[in-house]
Amino acid sequence: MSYVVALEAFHGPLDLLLYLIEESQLDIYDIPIARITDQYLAYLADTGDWDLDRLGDFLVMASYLLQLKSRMLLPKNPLKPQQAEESEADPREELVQKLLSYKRYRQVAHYLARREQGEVERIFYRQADEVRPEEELVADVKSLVSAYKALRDQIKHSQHQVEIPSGDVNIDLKMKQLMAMLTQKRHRGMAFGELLKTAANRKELLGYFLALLELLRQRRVRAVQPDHKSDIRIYLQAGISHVDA
Amino acid sequence: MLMRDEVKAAAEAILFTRSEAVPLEELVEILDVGLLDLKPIMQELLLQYNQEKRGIQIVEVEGAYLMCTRPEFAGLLAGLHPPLRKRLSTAALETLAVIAYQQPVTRAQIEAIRGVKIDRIITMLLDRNLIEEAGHKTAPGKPVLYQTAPEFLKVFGLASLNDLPVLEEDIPDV
Amino acid sequence: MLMRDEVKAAAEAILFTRSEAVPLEELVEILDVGLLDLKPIMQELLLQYNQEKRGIQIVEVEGAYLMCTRPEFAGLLAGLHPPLRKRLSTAALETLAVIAYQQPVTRAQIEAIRGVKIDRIITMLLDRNLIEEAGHKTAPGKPVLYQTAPEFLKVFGLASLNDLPVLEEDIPDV
Repeated sequence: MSYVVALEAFHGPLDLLLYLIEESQLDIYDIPIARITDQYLAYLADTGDWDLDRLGDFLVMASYLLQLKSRMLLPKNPLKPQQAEESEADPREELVQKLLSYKRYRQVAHYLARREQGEVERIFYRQADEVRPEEELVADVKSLVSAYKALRDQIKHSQHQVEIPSGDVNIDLKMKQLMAMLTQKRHRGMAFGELLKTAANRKELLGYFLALLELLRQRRVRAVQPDHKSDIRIYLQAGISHVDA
Repeated sequence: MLMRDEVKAAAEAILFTRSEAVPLEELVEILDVGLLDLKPIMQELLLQYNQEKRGIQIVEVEGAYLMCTRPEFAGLLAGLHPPLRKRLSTAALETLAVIAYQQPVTRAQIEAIRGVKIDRIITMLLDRNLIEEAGHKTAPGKPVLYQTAPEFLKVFGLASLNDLPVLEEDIPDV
Repeated sequence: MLMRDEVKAAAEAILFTRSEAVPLEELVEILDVGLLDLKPIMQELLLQYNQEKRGIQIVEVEGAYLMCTRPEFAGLLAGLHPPLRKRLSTAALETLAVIAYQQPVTRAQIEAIRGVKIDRIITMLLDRNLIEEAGHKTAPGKPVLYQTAPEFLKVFGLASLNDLPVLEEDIPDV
């Protein structure tokens, strides 16, 4: 490699992999996995301070490559002839398909960019902003008053809570409490916001949150958000109640 | 360099995409033609649009050109765009509630009650004429005070602020 | 009841004000004429627009009519637009590309193809009205499905989704 391009320049692990393959003029259908994995890891190692969210995506691919590399190194098992057909399948096949598919969409993205900028023949719609219908605000006093009352109660609540309890919040206990609440609500479920209000302080809030995550992981409850603006609702997973929990 | 017919077609395309009056000088620059060449071409385009009975027209206003619908279709078109009904977000509603009951109030006071920054919500409420500035508080930094505006009464269907329900207790001081 | 010429002019005015494709049925309703009467009138209007070398055209897309500029002026008009809006990032374009071709599609499906998390990009695309929700997938967790919104067509200058190149073939000149 004559020079190194910063990792920030890549839009994801597949973008980086394609770059490495194209840079070395490799055949996408016959990728030298060991070599590519080393190069890929070299790029990651070179990364300084970086957005953890984004780095995570690259790390997932790194572990996948390492796994692939080890599978390529393992000798085929001669004792199980009935599995011969299966073991003959190239472990790289899935990666190749992923790369080809991503490459296609990356091409579309370039094409869309060129359309956006008028480099490809395109039409223009009228910028008819002024005929866009006016927005009419709908509101009522009832919702205003209840918003105010909710705020007031919240503040009274927090003001009375001057004593900060020490010691750890018991997550198991919080899980039990959550299950009890949800069992009581049955199929109606519970709004996530409602749950947060139940907590008396930040520590308890955190306890509830961790308990909820654990319950979700154990699939004892499920969380549903109909669209990105509405509140998340928590439901008991069908067939599970507090009793058998 | 564009041909005469192409210049006319291009000018038509520009007037179409822009929903505002486009000055002749701007067309000269975009189309890269001389002012004296463009003027008669625009006259021709105007004639073409305005001699026949059509749905759209091009009008000349103070040296600028505007493509728009003919006034006789105003009634027909007005019915096509009923106003969108939009609900206020919970965050906006809470902020308005504090302003309505505690007015005049500073941004810092509202933020202390709601526990979040509200710069963007204040801007939005000002933009929608739901609140207005009501002078400055005599405190360090002289922060701006906010109060509800007449539009607030309209949207909530109130005859006056006195029509807001009386609450037994206010939000305690934070 | 409008005269034939008036119907044509009114249809022209409607297509002009609406910056999207307007279905024939909707025109029938707005103009209060029979479908069989309107169809030949629209054909006449289309001919009038499309036989001469003009700057704007009317295209018929799946039984709807769209008034838009002619493609040959793309370069000229593109220069007028950039200051008005922010260009989309490559990450946003890649996400849009997947949604455009796979719609309706869940976030997880897009993430599987692109190999990265895309929460923030989805929010941005929703905020800019480039995509919209299209119900829920009947799968565990009922994930939200996304599809392109009408604004997507406008930004990329497509009369309809059919104008996107076929994915199996080579994307022209990349």
